Amino acid sequence: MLIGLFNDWIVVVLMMIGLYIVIAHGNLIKKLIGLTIFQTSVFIFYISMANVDGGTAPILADGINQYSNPLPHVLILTAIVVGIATTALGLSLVVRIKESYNSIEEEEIQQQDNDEQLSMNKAEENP
Amino acid sequence: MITHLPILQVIIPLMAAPLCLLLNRSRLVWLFSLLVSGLAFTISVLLLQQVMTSGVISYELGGWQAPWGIEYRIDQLNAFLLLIISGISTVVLFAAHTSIEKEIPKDKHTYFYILYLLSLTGMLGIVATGDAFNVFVFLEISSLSAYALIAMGQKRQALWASYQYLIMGTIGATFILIGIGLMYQMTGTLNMQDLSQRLPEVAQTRTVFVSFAFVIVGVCLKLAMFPLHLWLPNAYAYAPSIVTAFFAATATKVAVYLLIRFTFSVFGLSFSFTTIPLQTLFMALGLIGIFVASTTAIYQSNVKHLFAYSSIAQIGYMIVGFSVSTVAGLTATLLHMFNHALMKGAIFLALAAVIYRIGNVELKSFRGLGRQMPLTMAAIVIGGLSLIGAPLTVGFVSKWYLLTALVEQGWWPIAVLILLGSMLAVVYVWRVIEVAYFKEPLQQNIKVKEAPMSFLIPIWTLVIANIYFGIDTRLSVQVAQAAAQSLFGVSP
Amino acid sequence: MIDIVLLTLLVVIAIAIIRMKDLFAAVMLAGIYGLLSASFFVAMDAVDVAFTEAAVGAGISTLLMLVVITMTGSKEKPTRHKPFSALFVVIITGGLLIYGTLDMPYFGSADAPIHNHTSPRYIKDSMQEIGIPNIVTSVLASYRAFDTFGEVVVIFTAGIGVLTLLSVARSKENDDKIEAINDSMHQQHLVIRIISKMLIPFIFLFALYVQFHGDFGPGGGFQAGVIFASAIILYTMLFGLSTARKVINQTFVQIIAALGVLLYGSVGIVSLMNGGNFLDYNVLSSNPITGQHLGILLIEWGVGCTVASVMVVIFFNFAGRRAFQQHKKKLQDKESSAC
Amino acid sequence: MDIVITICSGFLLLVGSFLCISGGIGLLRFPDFYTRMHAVGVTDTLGAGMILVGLMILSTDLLVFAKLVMVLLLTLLIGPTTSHVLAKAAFHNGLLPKDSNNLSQAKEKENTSSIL
Amino acid sequence: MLIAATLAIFVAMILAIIRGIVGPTLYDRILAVNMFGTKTVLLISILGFVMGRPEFLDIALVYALINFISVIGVLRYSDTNQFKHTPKENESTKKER
Repeated sequence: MLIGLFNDWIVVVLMMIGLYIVIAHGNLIKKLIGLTIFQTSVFIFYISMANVDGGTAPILADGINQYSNPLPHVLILTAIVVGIATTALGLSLVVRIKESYNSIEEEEIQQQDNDEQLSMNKAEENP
Repeated sequence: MITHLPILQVIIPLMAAPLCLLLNRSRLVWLFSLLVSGLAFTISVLLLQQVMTSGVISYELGGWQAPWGIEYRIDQLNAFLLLIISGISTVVLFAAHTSIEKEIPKDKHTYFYILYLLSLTGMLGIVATGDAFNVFVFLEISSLSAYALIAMGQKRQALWASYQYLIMGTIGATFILIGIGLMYQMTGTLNMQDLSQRLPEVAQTRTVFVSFAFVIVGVCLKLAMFPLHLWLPNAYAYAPSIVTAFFAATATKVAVYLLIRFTFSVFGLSFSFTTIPLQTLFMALGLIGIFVASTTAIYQSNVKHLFAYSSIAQIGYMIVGFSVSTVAGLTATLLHMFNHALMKGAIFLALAAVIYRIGNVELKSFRGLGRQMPLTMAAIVIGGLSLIGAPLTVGFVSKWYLLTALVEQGWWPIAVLILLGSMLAVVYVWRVIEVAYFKEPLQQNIKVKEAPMSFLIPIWTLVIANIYFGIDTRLSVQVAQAAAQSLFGVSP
Repeated sequence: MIDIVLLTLLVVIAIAIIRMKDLFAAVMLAGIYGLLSASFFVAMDAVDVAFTEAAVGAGISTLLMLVVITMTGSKEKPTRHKPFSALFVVIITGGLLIYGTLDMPYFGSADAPIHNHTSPRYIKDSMQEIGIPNIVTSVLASYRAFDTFGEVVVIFTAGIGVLTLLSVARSKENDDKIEAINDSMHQQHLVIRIISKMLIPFIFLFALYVQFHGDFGPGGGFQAGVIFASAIILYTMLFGLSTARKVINQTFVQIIAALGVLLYGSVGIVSLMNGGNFLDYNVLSSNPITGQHLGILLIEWGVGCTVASVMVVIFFNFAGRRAFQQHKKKLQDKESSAC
Repeated sequence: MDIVITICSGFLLLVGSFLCISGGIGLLRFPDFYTRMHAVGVTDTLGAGMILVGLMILSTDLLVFAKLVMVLLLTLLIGPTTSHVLAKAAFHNGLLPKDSNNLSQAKEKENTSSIL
Repeated sequence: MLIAATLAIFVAMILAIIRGIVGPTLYDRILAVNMFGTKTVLLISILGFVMGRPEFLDIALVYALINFISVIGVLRYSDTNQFKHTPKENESTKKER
């Protein structure tokens, strides 16, 4: 069992490291890096389930009759594209956030939003 | 062509999106996307008719048989949702041209319509497909376009809301991906129909249990179900108002659909509700969601925020209906999806009209609007009554069905709690009405006129639908019941 | 064995990324992470995936992050909020996943259900049904062609999203300024410019090779598109954005992106017209195999066009935003010094 | 003939591996950036070349051989270029080579060795 | 012999990773990444032979290219980063040195 599932466990650890970075870090770019790690680990998980002992790459050739499962490869090709699309969009959001808040730290942004809300409420109270 | 309707439903808006980029004239693009959305609506009506008369439609993409290729599978539930999404999209799009004029810079108009169409495509694709991985792909299309659309809002908070949504949404989607992967690992298939046949064999394994958990948590993140709802209020409040109207009326419905599809069709009723204590958990979360969100809504000073929280509460009702897990309960949920789309569509469109005239939707600027924008405000009032569940509106119908479903099971206390939750809705709707009708108008708003026709027509279309389906319930109830029965495997 | 070593290295790098306060370093480690996971994919026989992951994970996304970091500053604030609740969530999720792995088929076992239900048909029959040796391409472009269509649309959506967020109206003066900087940098980058000039035509050639060779080996439209775009990106980095924009008109690139999606979709529409289902290539020609070949060729072109142009659009917009910010900053500095 | 091929490629691979490891050690143990770069720059190009030539000898297919040649050419072209640019950029940005009797050097040595 | 070479490359990779993590300057890291990239190219080439299907060398080619491009990118942007005056970056490299 140890050998048979060891890979999966490491992959789980990788995923959780990614998730941890996303949740625990306040820096917006760091969060995106964490997201990338999280997603990449899921890709690793898919690819390792496609593996067959003694198989080779799923490209037909003479004299080979054991191939790895091609379907997860296809799925992950799609998922990689989705990942880069998300990263690109997230990064462009970060650029815009930096422009308008002049910060890329979650707490500072939240702080600024709260301050704004407070000052608005105050203005409401004494017009 | 009639046999190709399921795929045309999705690819018409899909192909229209890049075409918009080639057209590149704001007005032209608007007319074009309105046309496309209308076409999608027509197709969905035809599909619903077809499904109601002749049963499930299966369409094999690429001509490959189901577990090997991707299959589109339209049953009553899908057709019903396709109808809701494309219908709301068309109505909302009608007002889009006027609304975005003030909210989005001119050079971004084309992009707005492209993203709107892509988002529509994504939702339609999620609903129409019968393949688990295809769900993920289209989920990402709709989410990515949603992030960009939300970020188009005027205030800088829109960017921050969009970023938070991006993080939460991506985590949700990745969870779904993990869940699908585990399912695939245990069964070797991605087709939902095939999955539902092969999963019971391995239902006792821990892997399937975990895959179920991951899919459900992922969907609930997208759904903004109570403890995972934090991204929603800001995303809705700061998005351009047209986008809010569209998403509030459709996006969460799609997520509810996914929840229903995965629990009922893929994992099967016996697994979802007997092996796992989903029922109690969801019932509790739904109820807490109703109370927490409604109470928070009462304390909001921004009307968009207020109704965004109200959306979370309404999701709670859907979840409660869902967790009753009887035909009646599910019928109530489906009905509420339809009805909620109508009322939230009307309310948020009316708010879009207010923004068009006044520039913001702070509660204090609503003073006296009841006299200056009578038709718009009347729409909000009727929408609000519908939210509360007053008779003669659609809200009453779905609450009624929900209550009967609960009583049928003998769950009186929950029925009482639901009624109490509706009382909270009375409070927050009343706050808006009070300010709008019983306060003197603000100095700077004294010259505000009624919203233009391009708003009033779609708003009142939805309002009239609100009342019509509140009185004549045959159509909606019949379809919802048929869908619920088909999910429970009861032949009508 | 190789896989375990690679996975362990991945864990080491991931932990290092957590602890890294310098974002530059974190991004570079993320690049290494991409390269390593791509090596892992090769070791797991997923050559196509490795190809893509190398180009995307180690190439494009690292570059984009770098550009962004130059705009946002590269220090992470040390405050780390709620590490315990995060740890809690992570441990719960991870524990659940590990619990789930206990019943999973063992790594590499050939009698796992995934190897016995759908995939045997892909492996056994794809040669007769589609007629190309690369099974991944057959599945990608024919059996599950609609997923790939979705993927193209996703990337198109991202392109449009980045455009909405970052595109700026360009001013002539702005361009001139950048050009001046450019000339001054010519001296500095002499060697690398010459080497790159030598390389770029070969990269284009290689991209075309990957595009057409996708049926027989690893590769295909997506990979080719990324390589093609990376050549343009290389050119842009060395010769400046405005020079690159002169060579490659941005509107034109956008139109190519739209056309790629349309090309893919129209292949489907044509098969509808010919009486098949959407994306059924068998009806494209009198001979099903020829039809499949034609269909796959066309859609791979569609994918390649869209991916290449969207990547270029994304990079141009990031770099353009950066130039725009610099320009604005300079104007501000000037104003303040005038005061 | 076979044995000659095996021995030749084996020898080349072995030397290449040795160079790789020594480059790695150099990267780790040398005191400052420029010396590290020296270690890496020299061994990387030569070691990679050796290994690739060793593989070329092993290859039976002409296409494989051609691709290996391409990879080799690319490494030969790219390796020195990046080293050059890197050094230039570092120097340009004010990173100075370390004096041999600098105090901080000993300190850093300690650091790296403690990690080892 | 192939196995020995693979092992050697792994060792070199590990050393490069350590340097990449330790730093201390930006350029050390770039150097480590660059070396890591070269080692990956070699690893892929050798893996092809180890697994008995050496025809997939295209991947190695792509790795070499991508490695080059990303190193250029790093240099280009780290360079202009200084040029563009971000005092933070400057300070940090100096301090660490």
